[in-house]
Amino acid sequence: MGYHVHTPVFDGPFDLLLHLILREQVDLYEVSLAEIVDAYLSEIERLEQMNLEFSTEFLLIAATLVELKTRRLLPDDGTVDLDDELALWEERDLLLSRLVECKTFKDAARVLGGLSANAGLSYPRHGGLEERYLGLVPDLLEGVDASELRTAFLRATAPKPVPTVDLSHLHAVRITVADAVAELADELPRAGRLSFRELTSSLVERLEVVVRFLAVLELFKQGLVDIEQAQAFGDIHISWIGSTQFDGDLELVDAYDG
Amino acid sequence: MEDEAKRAIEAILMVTEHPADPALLAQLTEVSIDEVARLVGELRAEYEADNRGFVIVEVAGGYRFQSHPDLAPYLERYVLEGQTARLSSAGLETLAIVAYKQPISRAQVAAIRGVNVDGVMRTLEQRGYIAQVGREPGPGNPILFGTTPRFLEALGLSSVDDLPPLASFVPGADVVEQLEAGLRADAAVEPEPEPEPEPEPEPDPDAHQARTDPPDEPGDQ
Amino acid sequence: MEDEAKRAIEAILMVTEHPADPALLAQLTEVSIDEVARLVGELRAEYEADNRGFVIVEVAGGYRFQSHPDLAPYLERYVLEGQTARLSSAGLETLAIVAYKQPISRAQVAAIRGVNVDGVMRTLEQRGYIAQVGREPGPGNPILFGTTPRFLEALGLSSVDDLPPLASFVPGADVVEQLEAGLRADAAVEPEPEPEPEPEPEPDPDAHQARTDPPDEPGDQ
Repeated sequence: MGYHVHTPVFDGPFDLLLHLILREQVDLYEVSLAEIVDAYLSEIERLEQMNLEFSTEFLLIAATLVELKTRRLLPDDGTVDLDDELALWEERDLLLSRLVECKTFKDAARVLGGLSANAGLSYPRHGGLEERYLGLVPDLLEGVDASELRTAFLRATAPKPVPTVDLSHLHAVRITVADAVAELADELPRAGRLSFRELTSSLVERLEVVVRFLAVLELFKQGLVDIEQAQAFGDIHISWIGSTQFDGDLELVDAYDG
Repeated sequence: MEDEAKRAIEAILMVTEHPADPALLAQLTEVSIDEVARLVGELRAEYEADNRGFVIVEVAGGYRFQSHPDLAPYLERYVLEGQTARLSSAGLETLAIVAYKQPISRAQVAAIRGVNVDGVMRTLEQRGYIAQVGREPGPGNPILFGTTPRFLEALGLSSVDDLPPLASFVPGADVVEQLEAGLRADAAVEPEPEPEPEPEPEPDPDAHQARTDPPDEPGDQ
Repeated sequence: MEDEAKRAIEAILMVTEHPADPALLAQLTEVSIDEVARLVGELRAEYEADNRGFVIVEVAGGYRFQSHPDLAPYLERYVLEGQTARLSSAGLETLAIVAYKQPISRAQVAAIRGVNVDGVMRTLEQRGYIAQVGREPGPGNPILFGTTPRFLEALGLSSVDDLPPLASFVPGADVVEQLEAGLRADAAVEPEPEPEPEPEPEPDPDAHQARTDPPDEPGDQ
């Protein structure tokens, strides 16, 4: 399935998803994240400067896609817990309703923009009293003295409360990939060979599993572990092939927890 | 005397700084509010028949004079100062959410947009399009925002009730189905039971009429 | 095209806040100054024939719309019944900023207040408390505002220097330095200093020039 990212359309947190699903009609799970990232980077280069909002929204989209894709990549032998399955559909429904809501407001915004453009063609009269009536106007400063003016000035110039960034809508990241790499680097040399299932058996949160999976990939990238999977959907086995002492560079671990 | 009231309305609209409340015009000219509306209607018709360079419009709940839209090119050259920069699409989307969901907190807007909206909200507040209208009773007492008369003026609307109904923008069943199909794509690969499809939202026949035709609308193919 | 120029003149006069210079009207509508005068004459005759409630007058070397003199009773009622008789707190704050920071542009006032101030500034100007006092040399040459004799009169002050000093609350860096130096000097001589230099008021004519305008100048459309 042909897939092209026309990056100037990254215009909202769900735009990419909307495009993927509506225009390109691709299977979300066949989307190559690498291609998206490449297109994104070349767009950044073209813009020659970082646009924070653009980047933030991109990262959010990418994170959403990673989360969805990871679910597919997680070990699955067909005996999925019914509760998990329901939770997955619930999440998907939630995502769907957000996509619909997002699209609704996008279209509404477009119409409001049109209204505003039309209204902008006319310029309002603000009039104001003619001099001959000014004498009739009650003095607005009646009863105001100079000290009140001073108070008003101090009130107006008082430092405003610093706006805080609201992160409540983001996932709370409990563990970083770097932490997980360090944990695995401690555990694997002692255990020798473990299945991913065993590695993650103690974990409760899906996000923690995802983080640990990324950590395994990171160790693989650094040539410290070997990964084998005997059959599709079968267990993934991880073997430590590095020296007994972890000599990988934690500094090289990308910060996924942005 | 009808003619006198009509002329008085013209005269008062000449000096008002903000859109003039019909009730005030009625009080000053000693006719009913309905009569004010009728007289303004007559004035509008006369200006149009005479091909005048100005019009009377009803915005933000009042009447005001403004230049005829087709003379915008002359006014653009004249009114250099105080022109408002156009809103970004992020700004417009945020404004649309506040307009339709007001009163609404920053966190609620962020939840819909899926990103932090602090900067955009601050810009909209500085431009005077939205304002703090109260506080939510819940924990933390978040500030609630709503649109301002200035927003109505900017869009040429008399009240928020004149906004096109939000229901007309809800994507049609076809679009929702496509969205869902995209999310469900893995179901085809995995040996999972096909779940019953989402009930589609009411297919609104007006939905497509109401929507302006954007250059790259992803929804319609 | 004659009709177009005439309509454009009507539109510009409808929007202008100050009497419009015939030369500027001529330039904008691309006709001669004589032609502008002739067209304005036609408009006046039409308004009179139609018994409109407004007229075009020539004041201060320019044209503007105003209410028809024979409707004065309605305008007087409007002034007495339809106007707010007290300055809002937003109005007072804006006036205070202009008073202490003059000369200052609209954008600079808006930057301090954090919201659009066009409407408030217009009211203050029309009520004769502030006036245009010049133009900033920078890009766009924004208009600079200052307070008027009427303002001083209303507050019972003989000059802006009589405004209560702000500095006891916000000493400038130079004042603090002086104070410190004084303390140190005194400490060297005797251990009980009593430095109470009256800090000078903050308004500093250079401060305004130095400040840059906010990135997007809020304003009317």
